[in-house]
Order: sequence, then C-alpha cells, then structure tokens
Amino acid sequence: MAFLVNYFKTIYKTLKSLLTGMKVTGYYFTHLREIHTEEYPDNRATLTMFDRFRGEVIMPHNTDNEHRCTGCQACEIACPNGSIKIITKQELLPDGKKKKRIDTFVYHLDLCTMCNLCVVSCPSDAIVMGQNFEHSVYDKKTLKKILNNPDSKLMAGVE
Amino acid sequence: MRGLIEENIITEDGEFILNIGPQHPSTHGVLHLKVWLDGETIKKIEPHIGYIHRSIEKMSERLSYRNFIFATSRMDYLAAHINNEACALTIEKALQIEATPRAKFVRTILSELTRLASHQLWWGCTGLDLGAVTPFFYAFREREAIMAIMEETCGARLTQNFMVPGGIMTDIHPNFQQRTKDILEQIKGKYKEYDDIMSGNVIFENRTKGVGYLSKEDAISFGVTGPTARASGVSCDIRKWNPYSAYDQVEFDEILSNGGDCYARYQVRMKEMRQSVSIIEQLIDNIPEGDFQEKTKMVIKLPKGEYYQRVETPRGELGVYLVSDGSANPYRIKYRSPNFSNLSVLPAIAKGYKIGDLVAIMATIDLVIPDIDR
Amino acid sequence: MSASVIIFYILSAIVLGSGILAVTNSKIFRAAVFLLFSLMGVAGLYFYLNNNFIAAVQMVVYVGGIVVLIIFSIFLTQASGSDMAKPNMGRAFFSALSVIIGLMFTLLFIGEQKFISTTNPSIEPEVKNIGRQMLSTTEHGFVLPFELVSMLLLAAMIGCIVIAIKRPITHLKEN
Amino acid sequence: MNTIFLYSLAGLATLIHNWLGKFISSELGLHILELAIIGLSLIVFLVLLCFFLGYMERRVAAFMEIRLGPNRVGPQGTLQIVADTVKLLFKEGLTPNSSDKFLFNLAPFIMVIASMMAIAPIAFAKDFQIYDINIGVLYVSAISSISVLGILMAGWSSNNKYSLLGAMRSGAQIVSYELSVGLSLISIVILSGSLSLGDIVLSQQNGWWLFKGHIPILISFVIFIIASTAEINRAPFDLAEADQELTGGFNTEYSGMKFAMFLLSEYINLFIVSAIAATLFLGGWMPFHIGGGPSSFNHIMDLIPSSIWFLGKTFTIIFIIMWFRWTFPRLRVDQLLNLEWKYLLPISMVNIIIVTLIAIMGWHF
Repeated sequence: MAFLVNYFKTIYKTLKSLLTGMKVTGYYFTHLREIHTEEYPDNRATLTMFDRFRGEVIMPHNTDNEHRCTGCQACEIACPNGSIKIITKQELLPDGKKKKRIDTFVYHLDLCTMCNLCVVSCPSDAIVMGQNFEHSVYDKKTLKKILNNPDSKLMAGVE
Repeated sequence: MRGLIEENIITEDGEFILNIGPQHPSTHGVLHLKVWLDGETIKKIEPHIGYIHRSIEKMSERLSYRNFIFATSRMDYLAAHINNEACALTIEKALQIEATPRAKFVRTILSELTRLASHQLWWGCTGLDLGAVTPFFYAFREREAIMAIMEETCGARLTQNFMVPGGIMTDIHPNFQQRTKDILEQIKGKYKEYDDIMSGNVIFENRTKGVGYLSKEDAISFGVTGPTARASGVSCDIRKWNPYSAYDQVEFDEILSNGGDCYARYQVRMKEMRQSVSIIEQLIDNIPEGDFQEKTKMVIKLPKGEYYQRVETPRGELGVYLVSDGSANPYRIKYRSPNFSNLSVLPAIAKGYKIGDLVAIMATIDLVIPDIDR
Repeated sequence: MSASVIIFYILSAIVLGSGILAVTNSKIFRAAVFLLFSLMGVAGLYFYLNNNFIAAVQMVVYVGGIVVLIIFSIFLTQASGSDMAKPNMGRAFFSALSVIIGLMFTLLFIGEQKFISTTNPSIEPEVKNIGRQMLSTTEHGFVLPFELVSMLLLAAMIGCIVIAIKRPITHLKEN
Repeated sequence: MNTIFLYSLAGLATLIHNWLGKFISSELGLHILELAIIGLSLIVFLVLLCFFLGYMERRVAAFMEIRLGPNRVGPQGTLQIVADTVKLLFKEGLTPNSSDKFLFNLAPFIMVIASMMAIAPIAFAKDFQIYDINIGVLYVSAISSISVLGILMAGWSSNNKYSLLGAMRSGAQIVSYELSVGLSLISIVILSGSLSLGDIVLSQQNGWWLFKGHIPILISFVIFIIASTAEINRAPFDLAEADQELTGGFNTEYSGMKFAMFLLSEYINLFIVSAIAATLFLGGWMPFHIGGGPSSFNHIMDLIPSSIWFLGKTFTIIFIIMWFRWTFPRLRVDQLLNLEWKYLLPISMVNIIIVTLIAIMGWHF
C-alpha cells in the first residue's frame, strides 16, 4: 500500500513541478513588455554608450587643431601589446631652442585590448578612450591609425 | 565505394570511443574528451587539453608588473575581476602595501558582482546543457544588468582590467551604488522564478540527483576547490580562511553540502548567489571616502623573493605564484587555476554514468576552458 | 489492361524485386531495408485487396515490430557495416535446391487450386467484428492464429538476441 | 440531435470532379488527374503549414525566452522561414565519404513520405477528408511506425558515432512509446466503437470525449500528449537529436535540403499528432456544444466554420507541445524508458480497463 501511495505521490509531485515550470514560461509568453531584446542596428540613433566605455584610444584636439601630447612615450611603455608607437621629431621653437615633439602617434587598433593602461599612464591627459565600438573594416591595414591630426600642434602650456 | 569501415565505429578490442570535442556544444570551449563507451555508459574519459593555450604565464615574464595584470582577464574570462585582483594583491603583498579602504570595498563589491554574473551564466548554461533553453535567457537578463554596472564603472563588460597595484584604476562611477542596489533587488525578486523553472523541476532533479558523485576524500586528493569541493563537504572558501580585501569586514556563510552529486553542486552555487547578494548589501552603503588608489612608483620593482596569493574565484581557488629577481619584470609567474584541478576529477566522477550525465557533470563542475590551458 | 492490374503488377514487382535484393545483398543492413520494402509491398497488396485491417496489421507487426527488431539487432552486432562472408558452395547448392523444390511445390498447388469467387459478403472491419473474430474459437474465429502471431514476435525477439550476442572477436586479433 | 448547420465541403469535391469530367473522358485519366491534384495540394498545404509552424515555433520560443524572435524579413519576420528555406535549398547537401550513400540519401525521403502518408485519414473539416479509411486510427499508428526506420537508417548510414547513438536512442524510444500511444488511442476506440476517424468525430456530436469520458479519458489524453511528444522526438524527449549531448544525433551529418526534409517531417508529425489528439479527444471539427444548454449558444458555435474548429484545436495542442519544449530540460535515456515502462504503460493499462468498464456499463454520456 505504501508503495502505491508513493507512486501516486510521485506522479502528483511531477505534474505539479512541471506545471509550475510552465507557469513561468507561460507568464512571459503573455507579458510581452518583459521582452529584453536590444534591436542593435535599429537603435543606433538612440544608443548611447557609457561615458567610460572603452572603445578605442583617441586623441582630442581643440578647435585650433592643438593636442596635449608631449611625446613622452609613457603610454608606449605602458602598453602591454605594443599597440602604440610614437615617432618624434625635433622642432625648432621660436626662442631658438630645439624641443622634442611628436611627429606621428601610431595606434594599432587591431593589437589593442582596451586595457586603459595608456590613458592612465599619460601625464598630460593627451589621450582618452572613445566610445565608438563599430570597428569592423574590410581591410586590416585601415586599423592602423594615426591619432594626431595633420599639422596639429601641442597645446600651449602643456609640458 | 570504400564501404563502411567498421574500425571507425568500434576499435579492434570492441571498444566504442567517442571523441567529444574539441568542438562540441556542451564542452563550453575547445576541450577534447576522449570517451570510452559501453553502450551509453562511460567506461573511461581522457581529457585532452591545450587547444587554447596562449602562454599567458610566459608572456607575463616580458611585461612589467603594471602591465601583466590585463592578460589574466583572459584566463577565466567569467571572473576577470577576481583574476586581476589576485595579481594586484600579489604585487601589494610583495611591496608590503595595502590598498586603500575605499579600494578594498570596491574591489570586494566588484568581485562579488563578478561572482554573481558568473554564477548567473553558469545557471543558464546548466539549463542549456540539460536541454532547457529558456533559463539561459532569464539568466542573461540579470547578468546583463550586472554587465552594465561593469561597463559604466570599469569601462568594459568582460575583461575589465580595473585593478591596479594599490587599488583600483579610477574612482567608481556616481551611479554605481544606485545601480548595484537596483540589480540586487532585481535578483532577489527572481529567486522564486529560478526555483520554479529549474531547481524544483522534477526532470532537472532526476537528471542531477545522485549523478557524478564526488566524495570528500576524492575532492581533497584531486585538489578540487570552490563550489565543486564545497558540495562534497570540503571547507575551502578562501574568503573565510584567508580573507583578503574587505572580506574580513562582512558577515557571510560558507555554503557547505554533503551531497557530492550534481544537485548538491547546483544548490551550493544557488545559495552562494544569495550570499553574494548579502555581502554586497553589507558593503554598498558603507564605501569609505578617500583615495581609490595607493600611490605607487611609476615603475614597480618587487623585492627579490617568492610571493603567493590566493583568491576565491567563482570556480575555486586561484593562486598566483610570483618569483621576483628584483627587476621590473616578473622572473616567473605560475597560476594555480581552479579549472585545471577541477577538470582532473572529471574522469574519476563521470565513470559509470551515461553520456547525458557527463554533460550534467561538466555543467555543474562549471569548467571554463581558457582557464585550464592558460 | 486496367488500372488495377497495373497497380497489381507494380506492387508485385516491388515485393519480388526487393525480396530478391534482400536475399542477394551482401550488406546486412541494406538487406534489412529491402526486406522492409518487400513487407511494405505485401501491405500494399492487402490495401489493394481492400483489406485495410490486415494491411495495417501487416505494417504494425512486420514494419513497426519485426524489421525494427532486426535492424536493432544488426546495430548491436559489430559487423553491420562490412560485407557478409560468402556462403560455401555446398550450402549454396542445397539452399538453391530447396528453393527450387519449394517453388515447384507451390506452383503445383497453385495449378491444382481452383479459385472460386466467393459470394460471402466481406466482413466490415468494425471494432466489434474484429474483436469477435479474434477471440472466438469457432469456425471463423482467429484465436489460434492470433496467438501464433504473438509466438512469431517472440521468435523474432529471441532471434534478435541470438544475433546480438557478442561473438568472441579473437579472429580479428589474429589477423 | 441533428442540429448541425455547419457548412459542408463535400460539394466542393463533387464540383471539381464534375468540372474535370467535362474535359477528360477516360475514367482512369480522371482518377490519375484527381490523385495528382490532391497530392499536389497536399504537398503545398504541408509546406505552407511547415512554414507557419516554423514561424510559430520561433515566435513562441522567443516570447517565452523574453526575446523578440524573427522580425527582420518581411512584416513581423513572417518571411524569415522562407529565407531559411531558400538558404537550405541552395546549400550544398554534403554526403560523408564513408557513409552508406544509398541509405543516407533514402532516409530523409522515408521520413517525409511516412509523415505525409499519415495525414490521409485526418478530417480537416466537415466532409473534408482525403481518405476516410475505415481503420483510420490503426492506419495512422501503422504508418507512423515507418518513420522510426527513417531515423534508424539516417543514424546508421551516416557512419558517425553521434548519429548511431542518436538512432539507437530513438529506436528504443519510439518502439516503447508506441505502446502508450496505442493504448490511449484504443480507449477512444472502445468508447466510440469505431476505428474510423470520421465516425469518431461524428460520435462526439453531443460532447467531446474529453468531457464525455470522465477522468479516465482525461488521463489517456494526458498520456497521449506525453507519449506522442516522445514519439515525434520533440523536447523534452528529443534524445535522438540531443544537441547538447549528441550534437544533433541522427541528423548530424545532414545538410541542405536533406536536413530540411527532416525538419519538414518533424513539423508534419507534430501537426499529425496534434490533429489526431484534436480529433479523438476534442471532437475534431465538431463545434463546442453544451448538451442541454441554451440552444442559442450551440447555434452560435455552429456558425464558426468547422475547419476553424479543427485547426483551432490542433494549434492549441501544437502550442502546448511547443510550450513543453521551451520549458523543460531533457530526460536521460534510462529515465525516458522508466517513464514509459513504470508510469505511462501501467497507468494506461489500468486506465483502459476502467474505460472498458465505462463503455460496457454505458456510464459515459
């Protein structure tokens, strides 16, 4: 007798647990406002990334085409992957002194892991992390970027 | 026609060998298991690893002490924070400094959030491996919110690299506390749903109860750690035994179970999620003001010697063994990864069960393959 | 030639053709599949004779039951993929002889048999009639054949087990 | 109680027959043409049905999984399945080198033919049936036993260990679950006293068997739903496919159109079991009537076309089976057989005795 009682108890418990599970899925089937889908390419217009999101390294320039990079190469040392290469040149200042200035700030996006170490190590806050994350390209070569604009100058007062 | 070569199906000894992986849906990565079968019953398992070896340890010898931390995010990518924290703690230990109180609190909160996110993913994947697709999406809904916190504060979702020797990289985002509280409320409201759809489901119970039994002795002798070992009754929570960061300032229970089977491992993880929520709740309103980072030198040089630091990742004990020769680069780094040890017990506990059980066992051991190979 | 004759010949061709293929095929799994087609052709003949119930039973018992059992046992044997060994000449000779004798025997009977068209109305395959016929022991009752069919299934099952028993595989190692 | 005002579709067939008779004089030619028309329209109907079921399954799954589901191709993603079909059509159908090519290519056809044959006796609407065979119930269960051979052939001929394991599983599964399906079908046969699906529908004029047959029929309905879910290899009984264990099981090696045919047969089978359940337990195309209730209510129910009734019931059951799939984990192979031999079969055997008792005593309404 105890066997039979157990038998039917098992069946009852089984059906109950299965129906409990179906209740959950049934709830979501009938509550469509719970849908969490991100319609990514469609919501591009409204999509805002968090301001700290690390998408790529960029070098902000002001309206006078000036940047803050002194060419100290701290970021190049800080980068674990060697994705930053700074080529410097000697520039003649108006007062006659020769000073080291950046020629090109080469940034290999394809090597970058967005670890933020370069930005943290920069003493003059010349580089920051940009929020753009759509980096796919057809030609790998275009991932090698030069961050300083052509003919850009060092901002006054930054040493 | 070449015909059906029977050796392909069965070896000369009449053995049926099934190669599960390197590409297989339930190995969660490139793990290759060579399985000897008798019908559907597993006679023997031989894990073949190394498909995703990236020599993170060797690579770190070339990098400075500040730089090598980022690579550990790629080991156990579901617990990147905790891996990073382990490295940062090792360096702090060698430098004989401590992170600022604020950094300690934030580290602990972030680690527990990572643990929550990792357990969420594990919960979803366990359902997926057992054939229930839907829980995966419910798990990802909560995980997504945690990832948003990570993204807002750390700047990245998975490989955050937010830990630096002496503290955290930047201060927390102003929204951090509110968002964290919101997600905690959300998760607390979903416990019942998780139980309804998975834990209480009779099919799930039958699939996991009594399957993949791991005895306490075996767990110790194989070096199994983490929830897998705690489900066998081995008390091994580093957060309790060897508190780091702010774990000595919070009240929480080490979840132990004597079941040893898949269901016990499942329950231990489910309860750990509740503990993580409670830990974060204790800390989130009490983050002390102050610096988020202890001042360290630009180029860190560790004193000559050997240093070892261990932390509790969602999968077990991660140990960082660091040998310094006094220069700016580590002389040798060795990671004692939890997954490697946990994998080693798989052949012992899966023997005699069915193929379907193997999937359940792998799911509840919660293997992350890149952490095995490093 | 009317349509029904054409259908009859097509069905017969299927039965005989796949029967011959089943016997001559050197791969045991394929032989089983051709046997399946042959049996399905027989079921088609029953359908053709408007005897739906027998046709369905033919499908359930032979196709769903026996052939599945045979295929299952083939799965369990280890040589399912390779060609079967050629039978030796003596056996082939005697089996051919018995086939010829059996064929002649059958032809003899068919020649002697006078096919009288019956005037009895066909029995409607209603559940009541089926039940009555199957369980009655009188003249039109089928309780004996019904039981014999279950014996046939049992025999098929035992045969499958015998086939499936693992043979010692020493000969493989010697090679 | 012959107050059924349903629109009958019987006239349609006669109309077409007479119209075609004007052009074709020979009896044989007319027959062949009509057969071809029926076959072609059936295939078109089934393909369209599978498109719909594919779309439905995706949407049901998506909504249960708090996703949106297909919403790109066509309005509300309705053409997604067409896009998928086009993709599968153009995809290369690979045949593994060491497979048994004859059987490998034959298996999907066996599956589809078996599924399509089983649709013949189903009554889609009042007087709208392809073939009202007098042993309809037996016929369907006989034909459905062929499909297991298709799976066995596919699994074995792929020469892949996953496929072989999948085939072994599905063989054991289908052969054992056929018993429960058969027994729960027989419980209705006992009550209605007929094997013909048309007669069974007519016997439910004054109420569906689910209501007329008391609790035993409810039990056999539940058993039928569970066992037939297992027989058509759908989750939580999809051990033959078991993506997470066997990476697709018997259809691991199939691609392109041959894979699509397995998919097609799966959906047709889903439709058939639901249609059979609707016919046997829920009255097929019979509208919902309250016996002795207000006649106006019954009259309003009659106004709804019979095909809507039939399809509505069928799709409700299809939805329930889909609901199972997107909620439950998969069973293990031994648990699957346990469920059948320890629970479903004993219960249905006891149940059938009770049903017989009800039928003899005339306790049903």
